Amino acid sequence: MAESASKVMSMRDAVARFVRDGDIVVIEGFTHLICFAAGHEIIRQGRRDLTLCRLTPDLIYDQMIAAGCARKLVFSWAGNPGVGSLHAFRRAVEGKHAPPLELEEYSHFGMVARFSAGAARLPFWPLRDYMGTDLPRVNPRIQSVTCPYTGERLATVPALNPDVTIIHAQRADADGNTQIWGLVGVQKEAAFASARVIVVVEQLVDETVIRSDPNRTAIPGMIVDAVVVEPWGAHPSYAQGYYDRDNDFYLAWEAISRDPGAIERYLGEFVRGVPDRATYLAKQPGLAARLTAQPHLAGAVNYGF
Amino acid sequence: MAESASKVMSMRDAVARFVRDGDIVVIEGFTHLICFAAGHEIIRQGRRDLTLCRLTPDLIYDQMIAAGCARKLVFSWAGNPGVGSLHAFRRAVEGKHAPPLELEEYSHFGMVARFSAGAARLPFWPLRDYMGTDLPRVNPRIQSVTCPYTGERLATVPALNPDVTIIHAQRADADGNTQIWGLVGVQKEAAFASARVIVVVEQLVDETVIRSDPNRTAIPGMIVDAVVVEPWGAHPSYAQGYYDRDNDFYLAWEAISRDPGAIERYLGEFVRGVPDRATYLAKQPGLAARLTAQPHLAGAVNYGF
Amino acid sequence: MAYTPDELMTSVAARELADGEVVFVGIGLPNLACNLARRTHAPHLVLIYESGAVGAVPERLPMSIGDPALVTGSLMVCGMADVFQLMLQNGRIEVGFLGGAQVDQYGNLNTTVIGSYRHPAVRLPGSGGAAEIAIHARRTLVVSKLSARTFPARVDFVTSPGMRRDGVTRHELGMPGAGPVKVITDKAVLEADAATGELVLAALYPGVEEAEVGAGVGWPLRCRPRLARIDPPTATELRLLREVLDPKRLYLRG
Amino acid sequence: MAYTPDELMTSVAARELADGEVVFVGIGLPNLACNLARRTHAPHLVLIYESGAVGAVPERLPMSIGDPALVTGSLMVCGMADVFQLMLQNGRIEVGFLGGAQVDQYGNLNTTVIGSYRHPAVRLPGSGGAAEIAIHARRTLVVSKLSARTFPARVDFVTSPGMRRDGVTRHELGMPGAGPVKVITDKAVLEADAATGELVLAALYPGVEEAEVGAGVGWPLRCRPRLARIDPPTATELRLLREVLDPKRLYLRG
Repeated sequence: MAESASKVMSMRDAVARFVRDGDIVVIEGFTHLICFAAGHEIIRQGRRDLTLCRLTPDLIYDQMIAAGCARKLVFSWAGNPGVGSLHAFRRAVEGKHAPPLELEEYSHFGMVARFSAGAARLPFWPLRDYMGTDLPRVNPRIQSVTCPYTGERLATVPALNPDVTIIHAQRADADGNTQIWGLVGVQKEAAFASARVIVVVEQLVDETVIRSDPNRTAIPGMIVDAVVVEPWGAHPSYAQGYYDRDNDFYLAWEAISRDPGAIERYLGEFVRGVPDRATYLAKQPGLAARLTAQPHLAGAVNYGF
Repeated sequence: MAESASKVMSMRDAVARFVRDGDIVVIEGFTHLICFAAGHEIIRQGRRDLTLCRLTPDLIYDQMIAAGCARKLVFSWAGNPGVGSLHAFRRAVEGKHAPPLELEEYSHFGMVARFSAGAARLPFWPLRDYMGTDLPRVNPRIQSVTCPYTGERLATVPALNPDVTIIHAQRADADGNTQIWGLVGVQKEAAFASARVIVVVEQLVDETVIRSDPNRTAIPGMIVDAVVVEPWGAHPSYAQGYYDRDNDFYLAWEAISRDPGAIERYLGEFVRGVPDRATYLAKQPGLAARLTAQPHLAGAVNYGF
Repeated sequence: MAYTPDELMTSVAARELADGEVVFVGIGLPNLACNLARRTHAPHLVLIYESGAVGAVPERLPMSIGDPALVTGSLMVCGMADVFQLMLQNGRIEVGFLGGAQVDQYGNLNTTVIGSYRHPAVRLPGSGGAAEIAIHARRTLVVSKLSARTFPARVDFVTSPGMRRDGVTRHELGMPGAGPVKVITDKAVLEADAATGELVLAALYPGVEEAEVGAGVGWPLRCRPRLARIDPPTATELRLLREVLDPKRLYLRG
Repeated sequence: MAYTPDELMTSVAARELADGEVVFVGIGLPNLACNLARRTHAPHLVLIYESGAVGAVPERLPMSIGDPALVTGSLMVCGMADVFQLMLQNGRIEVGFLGGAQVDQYGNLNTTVIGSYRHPAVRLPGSGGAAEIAIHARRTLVVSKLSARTFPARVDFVTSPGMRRDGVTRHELGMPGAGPVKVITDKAVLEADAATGELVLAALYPGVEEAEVGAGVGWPLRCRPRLARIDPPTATELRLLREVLDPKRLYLRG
């Protein structure tokens, strides 16, 4: 709905308008396209009591937990991929932090199924899972239904319908018609499940670019509330075709996150101490030289008739 | 699995090897990419007692019903889009034909849900549908489940797992890695639901073409049994970027299908009376000039890192 | 300026659409109505076809909802599982257009069979997506020409549910959408009465009298206390329909 | 030729893969094993990552299962709903690799917590896709170094189910896949006994004695009547691992 132009706004405005204390918040993206820029702005604006949901909390939720934004975490794998632990998360769970972080835990399939149910506006999703595991014992929201045809019992998970979902993408037009390539994770489902959607893009493009390749559109503008243009907004995560993952920073986070003082210094210097993403990037002048993507172009296809 | 090269075969061989009397057969494609070439070969080889499933039976199933291939039809909309009726279908259902065609009828959403369940190897799929309609009264396979979280009753449909699914596509490699653009319908779900999969393509391409744009791949070679190269194999349906829909033939079918004798003459001349698709096309020399697609190229995207 | 019933029906349907709305489009007059609205008061209308084309801008009149012209230059193409689950069931479709071989007193529609299901006199195409459009679209608009055969008191088969079935309201049956709030005919506009769900006469086309409308339905037609009068098609509407949208009169037949 | 335990474990895992199989790949040694198999006896192995990359041919060693190098030049990228529903739950994955902080007598794996769930001594990452890989892959291979701490009689938390739980078999629990048929350690290969589901000693690495393996597990380890001997890595395997696949020894650490 609404006028196209009005959706394009700064990250500060988008977070101020669409992310509220106590919200169920999703910043999705499986390794790829994790919107650190949005997480940092949420920290800067001091949001509290958030229920943070993601398959993989990754460094961004570790930072948001350390910054005191989170009341609860809904997730399926909480680690630093290929490196080790998320130590702020671990401290919050292992009781070395107060108040404790509430956990609601699934497997990846369970989280994907929760988003799928939310996106389809079904109250639950059936899946063949969890038999023989301890997950239903610690998470009573994992239930079951009986198939009306075969009599089989199938596991169920309840729909996840976030208050706000933030999706990073390669490009969108001013109305929020959004195209993603490379790993697409569960972003489409998370966006459709959500009451409000913020799209953050590497490039704002003309509608004609979107219309030249409609099969690439993952999220239609009709479900998007805000479009934020934030190049390198996923760093240290990556954007296929734009910049590589900053594995050095993921490695460095191991030492930073082990030390609450070091996290505070990191947040002070790179998050709370900067007004916006442009300043964050200006403080790291080597990124472009180190991480800018090489060309590896897809061939064209014909949409004519 | 298996060696790449061995999957590429003629339509005659693919139908001979993978389509059997009594099979549950799916030739999917919503308006777009309906594989008439495969339907014609099934008629030529005289398959019998098939359970034909499609959302929209379209002209191809009307022809297969007229040719005596079908025992049962599973469907959701049986018409000639924008033109009128499928008259062979109507005669079979309105009792002017013996033995009668058995019907199993859903709505589009119900058929999509059946394929989704089949593709996910779930025995059923839940959907909010059918309240207040007469469809469950005439189709006892439409049942319901109670949500374990909310207590709501939701409709269910049973999984559809075809014996063989035939998918027409713009291009595939020799192992059956298949790319589709334009309308994609429910082809991916139908293929994954099926015990056997035949892919029919406009162009056989090198694996490098597929690998240049992996997000376009709808069906992976690992689920494909046969790859048939059959340019114009969807005519009078269409292939986006290759040729337009032959609306003239859809209009002409109205008169042909009203008259059982005219259908027999059509099948005699264009189906049973030709050995293969190449001969079918040679009999209609004006098609390329009338229907070849104009160029309307998608822009390239970068997959580099 | 002279005009045909089809031209007026299409213009009336177009006026029902608000700018920015997301519309599930059918082929024929609804498609013309949506494109007429886009070119007049509703340039930001989002057209969605059940085939998966979103934000279509067809450069020719599509003969089917799967026409290639709906894909070329559209904003998005998605699979049909997404159309039905993420868009329709999700509640994102604001307006759905429906027609029917039969429309009854409560807006129930039949596109399945005339006669009995097992031994039909006429076998019609069936639901397609109509059942779920009728259930989920936030409101539906029915477009159909008046005749006692087309508007019986009770349809032979309920393909797409209306406002009430066997005395039970659609809300009580668990349907999310508001249902067929308006039925746009060739002589008048009927509306579902908020209290009873019954279709009642709400507005007359120019030159049409109440009795003429009542003769076209198979139940005693009630009227709103104050009947509206529908304006004839404007010169702009007629010019767009005739010169731009359907110059070959593929759909504007009557 | 000298070799490290990691090099032998990786070679043994690679030999378990048949040409043309569809493998759900994890990061680390399993990824190395799959790529070693592709370059030796199994050129048509199809590598699938839970991130959605199918038929990946990474030109660098991926640090995570979402590495961009897994996408560039892959055969297909699909959403995670498709990975879990159309591939894993559909039964299309022939081999899954799993590891665990704890592996018990019946191949149950724990990657969730050491200690109690509510007040853990150590909080581990959790399941990720491991629970459903363990349930659905037609067979799974567990790769883990032996130690009594890692191989207790009973895990603190069952994240990924093995062959038997509280006396009930995985078949009785409704799991489609065959489960952890082999556990590849740094000293020997354990196999699930077909009758009891218990992990038993099946094959010894060069120079390793039975007692050494028994000391590395927390239950009385039974042996197959005839123990196989594992061949050391070949010169080709070592050359590929050292010069092509992990020249910086990111994963071949021990």
